[in-house]
Amino acid sequence: MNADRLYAYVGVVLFAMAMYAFLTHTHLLRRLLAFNVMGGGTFLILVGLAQDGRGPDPVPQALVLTGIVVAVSATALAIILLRRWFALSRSTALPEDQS
Amino acid sequence: MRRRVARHAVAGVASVAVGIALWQAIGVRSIPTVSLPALVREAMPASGVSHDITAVLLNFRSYDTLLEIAVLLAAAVVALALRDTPRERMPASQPYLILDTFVWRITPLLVLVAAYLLWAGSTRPGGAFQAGSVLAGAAVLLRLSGLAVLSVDDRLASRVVVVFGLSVFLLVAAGTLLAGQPLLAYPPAWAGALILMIEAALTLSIAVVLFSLFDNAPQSRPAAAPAQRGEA
Amino acid sequence: MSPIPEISGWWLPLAVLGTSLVPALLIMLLAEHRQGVRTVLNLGAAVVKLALVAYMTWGVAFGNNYELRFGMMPGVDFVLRADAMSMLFAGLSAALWLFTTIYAIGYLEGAPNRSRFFGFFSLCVASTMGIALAGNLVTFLVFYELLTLSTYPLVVHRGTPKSLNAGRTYLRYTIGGGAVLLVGVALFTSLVGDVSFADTGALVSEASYDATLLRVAFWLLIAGLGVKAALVPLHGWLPIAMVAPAPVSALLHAVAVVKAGAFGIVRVVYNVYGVETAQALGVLFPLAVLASITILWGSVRALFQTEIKKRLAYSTISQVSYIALGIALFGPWGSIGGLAHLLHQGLMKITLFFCAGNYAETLGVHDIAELDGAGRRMPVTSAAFTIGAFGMIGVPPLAGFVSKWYLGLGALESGMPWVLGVLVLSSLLNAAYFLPIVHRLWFRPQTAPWPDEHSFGTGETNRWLLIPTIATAVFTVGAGVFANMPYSPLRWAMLVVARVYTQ
Amino acid sequence: MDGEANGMTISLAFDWVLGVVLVATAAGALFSKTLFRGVVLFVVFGLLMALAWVRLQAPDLALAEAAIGAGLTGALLLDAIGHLKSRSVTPSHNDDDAVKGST
Amino acid sequence: MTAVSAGQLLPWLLVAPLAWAVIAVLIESRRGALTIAVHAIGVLLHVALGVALYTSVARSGPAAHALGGWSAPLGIGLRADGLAVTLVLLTAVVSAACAVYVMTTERAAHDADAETPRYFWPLFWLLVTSLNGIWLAGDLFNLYVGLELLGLSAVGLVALGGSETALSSALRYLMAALLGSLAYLLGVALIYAAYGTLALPELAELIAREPLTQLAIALMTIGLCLKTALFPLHGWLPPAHGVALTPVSALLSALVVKGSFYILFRLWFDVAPEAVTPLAAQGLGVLGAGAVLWGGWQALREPKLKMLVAHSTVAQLGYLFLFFPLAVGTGVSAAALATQGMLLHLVAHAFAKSAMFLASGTLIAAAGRGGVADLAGIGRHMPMSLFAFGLAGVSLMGLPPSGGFNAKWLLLQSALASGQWFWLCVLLSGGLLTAGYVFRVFRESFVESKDSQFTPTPRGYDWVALTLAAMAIALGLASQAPLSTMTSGLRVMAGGT
Amino acid sequence: MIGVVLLVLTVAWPLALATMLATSAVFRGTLQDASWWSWLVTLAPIPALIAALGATQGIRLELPWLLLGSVWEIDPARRALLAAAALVWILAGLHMRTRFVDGTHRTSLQLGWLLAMTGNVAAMLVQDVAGFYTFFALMSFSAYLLVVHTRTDDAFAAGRVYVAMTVFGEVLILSGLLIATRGLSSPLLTDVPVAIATSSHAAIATLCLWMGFGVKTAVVGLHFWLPGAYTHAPPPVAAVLGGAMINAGVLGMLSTLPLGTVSLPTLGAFIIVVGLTGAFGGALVGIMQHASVTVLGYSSISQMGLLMVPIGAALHTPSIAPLAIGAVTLFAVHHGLAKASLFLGVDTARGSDRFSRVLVVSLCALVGASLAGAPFTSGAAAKLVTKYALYDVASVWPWLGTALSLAAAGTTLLVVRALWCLAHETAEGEVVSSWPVGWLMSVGLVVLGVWSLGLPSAAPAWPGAEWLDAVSLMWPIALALVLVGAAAWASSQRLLPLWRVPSGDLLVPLRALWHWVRAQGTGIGRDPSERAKSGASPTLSGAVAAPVIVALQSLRARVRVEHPARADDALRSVAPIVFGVLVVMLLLLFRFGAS
Repeated sequence: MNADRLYAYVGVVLFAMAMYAFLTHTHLLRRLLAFNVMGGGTFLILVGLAQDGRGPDPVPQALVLTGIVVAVSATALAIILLRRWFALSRSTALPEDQS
Repeated sequence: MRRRVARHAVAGVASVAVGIALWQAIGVRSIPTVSLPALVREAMPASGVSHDITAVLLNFRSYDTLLEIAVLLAAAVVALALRDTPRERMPASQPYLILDTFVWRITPLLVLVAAYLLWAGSTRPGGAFQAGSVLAGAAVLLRLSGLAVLSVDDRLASRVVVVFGLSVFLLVAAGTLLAGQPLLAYPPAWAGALILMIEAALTLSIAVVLFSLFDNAPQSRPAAAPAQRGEA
Repeated sequence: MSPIPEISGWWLPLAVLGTSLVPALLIMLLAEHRQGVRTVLNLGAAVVKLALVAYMTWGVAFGNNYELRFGMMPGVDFVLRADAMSMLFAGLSAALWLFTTIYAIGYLEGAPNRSRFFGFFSLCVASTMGIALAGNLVTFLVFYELLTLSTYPLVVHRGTPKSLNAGRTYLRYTIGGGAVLLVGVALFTSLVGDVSFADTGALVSEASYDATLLRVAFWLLIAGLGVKAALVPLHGWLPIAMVAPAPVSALLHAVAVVKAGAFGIVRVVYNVYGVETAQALGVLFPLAVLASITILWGSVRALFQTEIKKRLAYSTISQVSYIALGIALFGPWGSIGGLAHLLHQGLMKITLFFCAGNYAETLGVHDIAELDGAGRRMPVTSAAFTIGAFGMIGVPPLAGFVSKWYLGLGALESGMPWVLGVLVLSSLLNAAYFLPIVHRLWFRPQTAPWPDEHSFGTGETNRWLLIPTIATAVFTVGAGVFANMPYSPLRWAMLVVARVYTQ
Repeated sequence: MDGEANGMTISLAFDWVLGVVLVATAAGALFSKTLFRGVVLFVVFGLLMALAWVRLQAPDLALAEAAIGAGLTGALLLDAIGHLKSRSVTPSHNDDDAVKGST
Repeated sequence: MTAVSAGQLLPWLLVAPLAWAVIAVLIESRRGALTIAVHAIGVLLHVALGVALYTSVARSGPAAHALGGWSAPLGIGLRADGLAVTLVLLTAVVSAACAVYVMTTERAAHDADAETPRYFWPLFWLLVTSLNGIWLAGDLFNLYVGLELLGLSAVGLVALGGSETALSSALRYLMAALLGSLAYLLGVALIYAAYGTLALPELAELIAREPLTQLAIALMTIGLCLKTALFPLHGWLPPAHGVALTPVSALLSALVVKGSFYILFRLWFDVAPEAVTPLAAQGLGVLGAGAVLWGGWQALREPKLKMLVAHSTVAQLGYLFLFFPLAVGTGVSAAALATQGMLLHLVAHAFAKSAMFLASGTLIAAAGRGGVADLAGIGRHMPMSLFAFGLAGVSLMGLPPSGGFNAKWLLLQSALASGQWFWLCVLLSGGLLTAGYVFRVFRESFVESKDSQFTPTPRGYDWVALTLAAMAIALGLASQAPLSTMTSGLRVMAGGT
Repeated sequence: MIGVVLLVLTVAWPLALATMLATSAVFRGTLQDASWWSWLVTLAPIPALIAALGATQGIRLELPWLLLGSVWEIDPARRALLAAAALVWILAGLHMRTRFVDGTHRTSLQLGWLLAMTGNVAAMLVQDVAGFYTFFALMSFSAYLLVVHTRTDDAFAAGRVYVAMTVFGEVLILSGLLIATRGLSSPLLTDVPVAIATSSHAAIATLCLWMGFGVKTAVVGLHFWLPGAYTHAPPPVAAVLGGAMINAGVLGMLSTLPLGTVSLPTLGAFIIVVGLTGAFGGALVGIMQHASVTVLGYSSISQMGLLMVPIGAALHTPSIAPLAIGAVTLFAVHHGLAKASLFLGVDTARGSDRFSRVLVVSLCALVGASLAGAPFTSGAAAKLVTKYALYDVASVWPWLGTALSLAAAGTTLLVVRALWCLAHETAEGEVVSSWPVGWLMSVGLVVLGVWSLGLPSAAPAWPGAEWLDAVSLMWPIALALVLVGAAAWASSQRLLPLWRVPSGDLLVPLRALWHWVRAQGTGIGRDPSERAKSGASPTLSGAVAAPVIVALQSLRARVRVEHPARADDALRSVAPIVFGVLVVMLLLLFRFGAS
């Protein structure tokens, strides 16, 4: 097993684990964490799997770079919304997840 | 409670299923016939830059980048829209001496690093995103330390900076189109310069936007007079 | 040969449709208080349409062809076409629309929401026209559903809980029926393709299709149409929809809704399947049984109603099935009877509803028991009612007799003599529920003051209400007395039937 | 040849360790008792990811991950935690289940 | 004047709205006439571009544009086939209508309390950009970025409402969108790993039935289904669409959810028809059926008007998914019919639903409250709005003549042609449920109550809604041409599966 | 040409008068009150009379556009009936004139009079089936106005029965005509017997037609309307009912029954039996009545029963048909005039003082004698002709002649009973003193004999000298007189039991039966809502629709709009679960869903 393949597998584990976290957590900030870890796992799979057996590939790396920026945008947006939501409702979870 | 258990159980099963499926699929995959790296290598000379990732980001797949900047802008706009009205804003955090000193010392360094990253982008690892985020990090530190009251708010100047990178990008894009070329098809001779120009503009905007996302995050004050609309 | 220049005339069906579609939209946009403009629009459109229909009828009689066709979606054309059968229905609608419009103008004097009312009123007639002129099943379906939609606001027009509930019931039935019809049309189209109505049926040879599926499609179509045609047990909406204003009831019962259903059945049997194919498929006999049950059931139920309009409603259920019955009787006579009744029933029933409206508007009378002595107070209305009632019973020389005569001939011709028994029984029942009303009108003295009397100067009631009532009553007589005149309903039905049977 | 193979083995071992640590850090970030610890571990995770990118011969990504993934996202999350907590009346650090602060 | 080729027009559909987004940010603090003028120009330009592109492609066939001058596997290709340009035109028209609605609000802002939300316009233009990007995209990863832009700007628009529910809805929406995007992105990663390219046309040639591919398609499918709010993943949609500002609701229901569905369609039928399985298609169909019934049922018992319309969106999206079982593993003719029906439904629903949302918003504005019961007696005061609502309802119910009817008809025909009677029942019950909730609104409005007070609303509202509704109706009479444009060159039409 | 004009006028003139009258009434005019107008109404049948008397050549008019294509014709065979009808209408009209001018409900009376008369005379000259049926119906329904003229409860009750029976008769006629003329679009009356003869449903068609017209001619079993109508209507109305309109029914039978074209032995025998039942039953019930008009009504039933005998015989044995038709025609004309005269006599008597009444009764006795068939009267001629016509069937039913003679005895008894009642009864209700000229003229007509009308030519086989066979005519009368004497004696000794049969005879139990049935069947046909209230068993449509309704209602119970859509909320809170499940499902579907 080479490093690329290995990191792809790590990505798989990260993705599955974070997905579990995403689905089970109700605290929105924790979900955001999970989202970011999932994203990380996905990026690892994208780059690792593409490079597995073929050597470095700038294209998936560029894609991941874009993906990172998108992810941070999404995270920031989510935090903004969450903070506004918290200000209004004193709650950090969605209404249906409360109680 | 039962729902909670179910939630965990189902999430576990689903995650494991996805994991196993991925694991197995990765195991049996075959090597593709198409090789983009080769194509990238072939096209590098015409790209205007010597670093392949920058070439992909700002030349071969520059359209992705354009949209990505738009994504960033979308987040920034929402931040601006949901930002507290001035009287809701809390005063900056209390200054801490150690942090102060640290920040004061490190900020110029970070600016330098950013400039280097931007410049390096065309030849080796680095580029607008990294540079922008370093700058943004510096601004965040300044903001946290309360040393400089930086703020990206509703003022026209702020907004101009926010859209500056995208504007330049767009102007170039429109220019290529008006020249009868495909979108963002830089003339080979100008490619390097144009990319650098775009990157520079983007660096500024990315930095400001990332900072604004931090800066404009609403305070958690109970909604006294929130900037709501529609239901006001 | 033809006295009318041979024009392709695609614009003519469109113009006929447009003469009510365009006014409908204009009226809806009109401010509530612009009564004069509205009246002019209404009547102008009605008259123009009548003229156009007359012109078209003339042309069709001489074999001219007016067709508008364009692709509506892949595999399906939108076809407006004037054939003899369409003119049967179009003529009826155009003529009765004029009268109903006049009537409605008088009826709604001073009432709120008139722009809405007349807008949908016109839309309703536009749909009826569309149904008449539809050249294939899908186009028919288009206007059939449009009719449902345009009548709903009319049914709930008063906005009272009762009328709103009636509207809901109405919708349940009609939308459900529409859905079934849609399936039927879809199934048929998927079997045979999008075929245009043809005089002797669009099915070229039924042998090449799965007979069972054809039968299934047939019954789906009939079930869908049966809702509007108020075939038992799909008739429940009709008596409840009685809460609508009188002109609406008139429209519902005589021109638009039930007729659309009946006309649809006609189209399905004659122009889609072809009467001979339908006979070969063995679907006509059950249809006749169904129609017969409806005829009797409606009559029996009518017998027990105490409200005028309710009794009329059940009477409609019964009478409209005469049309289906005539269609189901294989052979030209039954067809003539059924088709003629399509027109005759319209004339008679609209007269009766006009009268019911007159009583309600002038005297505030809604119950049969309150009609004692109304003949003296409102002789013309009562005379019209009497004519309508006798027509319904089938007393000669009124229109109803003519249709019954041919239906009877058809029953014997098609080898279903028991249908004659149905006709006889139904006539007896008709007499049993209509004659007591007539008796009350003319022979009972007025015992109590009228519930809610309005004075209209010299006449017995508002002139806008009276004139159409008289007109339709006169037509009811005329259609019977001059049944054999050229262009009479009977003659036109004969013309149609002559084209329907291959022999 | 041998050295290269040896190097590969060593580096692969490093990769294995990094992989395991990555997973462990991520697990800590995702399932830690307190949110604050989770975020801190997330920042660590980001830095480890940067390492992983280096190992995947993607220095650009390593830079970006460090600056954006770990740095900025971390700052955003930490700031958010501060605000979300600061206004809760119950000053509990264990906010995992206290999703809604009492008024 | 020479005709501009479609290929040259393509990028302008991205550049122009993006440019207006930038301009919108810059002029955000200005209110009134200037904003209206600037955005009116933008809208007009956009519509003109859409029309030009549509006519050009409809006349002379698909066009493509290699961005940056780099052809497909290396660069990103834009491609405009009939379907894409139709959707571009649809976007232009519907977004223009919503924009006019907002402008009307802005004009009326002087004498009423109504106010355009801050930063509506930038997000609006970003949304339009992302939609155009998705319709025209020829690259899997580019679609991901487009999806994210679409999702974030849509979430932002929802959040603009500012209320507590608006924010919770936006958050929920965002969470769903993010999860969906990640699933999609993971699929993209797998595809790239398997085939080394992201360009759709190339992938279409390469893709084979392999576990990795199937897994990728499955992941993308689930992600896109989540984003399209397929039952039972639709939970986020009704609150988001129901609580957003009226024109935003219209945009979201009419266009945004279609974006992810469009990708799903391309994926299944243009890119990877070999990798999908009839069983999976049946599964999606079952979920679609569930959506039709569940959404209709929810709408039937929903007390709030806009929420009712939002639930209706859930149901109507279900129809789109009925397409899958009709088109996968069935005969050519059934698949072709189903495709036509689905695409027509997509367009018709966009018109009808946007009209219905706009009309609902107007009604609510007049009534002052958002409950269906608060409409009692509104019939006399707001006939135009109700008429628009009704026309839109006609199409949603699938009553003729309307695009909705034609769509349903084609789907019915397909169900019959493929012998799948079950879907027929679903189509019918869906129509009946729709009738149920549409007429619920009418029932209230026809109540003659004297005591209710209604504030007048600008006439422009009604004209916008009416125009859109009329288009949904007109589509019923003239669906031939748009359909032939939309389906030209689609693989599924030629029995590609 | 004049003939055609006359023919048109026969129908159009009274119709025009009726139209004018209606118009005047609507516009609150006073036309109906004018004296000159009452003359117009009275003399409206003049064109008919002139046409009937003058049409020796026959007049024919074709109106293809009218109804289903109409033919109007006065042929020699019908002249007598038409003339008699017109005469009866005129004579009765002379009695009605005072009522026209100042009676109650003038307008409706005049309208009914004109319309019924139009229908009556027109039915006698219309040759096409639809036209005949039309005018027959016009006559029948318009007569309702006359029957209920007094507006008393009894009159209304009688009117109800009259209308019910009339409708019944009409549909029977329609059915009969349809069955008979199947395949003919606009048949003529003359086609009917021919068509029946070739039809496979000859017996049914004949039966329908016979019963249908039998309602009008009060065939026993279908006669329920008659006693009441005759009793409660003004006597002149009874005169036209029993003297003119009844003959339209007879004409209907003669024109449509397949007399001479086909042999229907069973039906013929049945008709004879029914006829004789009517003849004797009518007499039996009639003599137990207490009002002269009622007795006369039963006399009509009895006489019409007799009239059925030749018709039945002709159906049985087609060869006698020509004779039988002639006999029936003669019989009908005779009976019509005589009966009308008697009713007019009643009318005259009611308005007379005690002294004049004796005179009236005496003159009526003359007419009565004719009715009873006393020698040298038209009645005698009619009876003899009938007997002669039946000569050929004597071998089949040897007792028939005796039966007819006995029936004549019954007739005599009825006449005596009627006169006795007339002499003794005091006028009830509305007494209108009429100018008795009409009655006097009718008496004259009857006494002078009927062949002044030119009847001999109508009766093809005039029975030479036999009619002078006084014995056969006299013995029934003598027998009857003996019986009367015995009865008078018994009555004076109070030996006679006082049987009373109500004037509706069988109608009374029938009515009771109907009330019972209605009481049982009240659950049928009610509204669902009412049904729910009363808790009655569901109806047919209810049973069919019940499952659907139940489903809909339970559905509606669930759609409580007041509650928010909680189900969706619940679904939202388990969204992660749902997502997880779907992920697994979709993976499996893709993995194993091979096509």
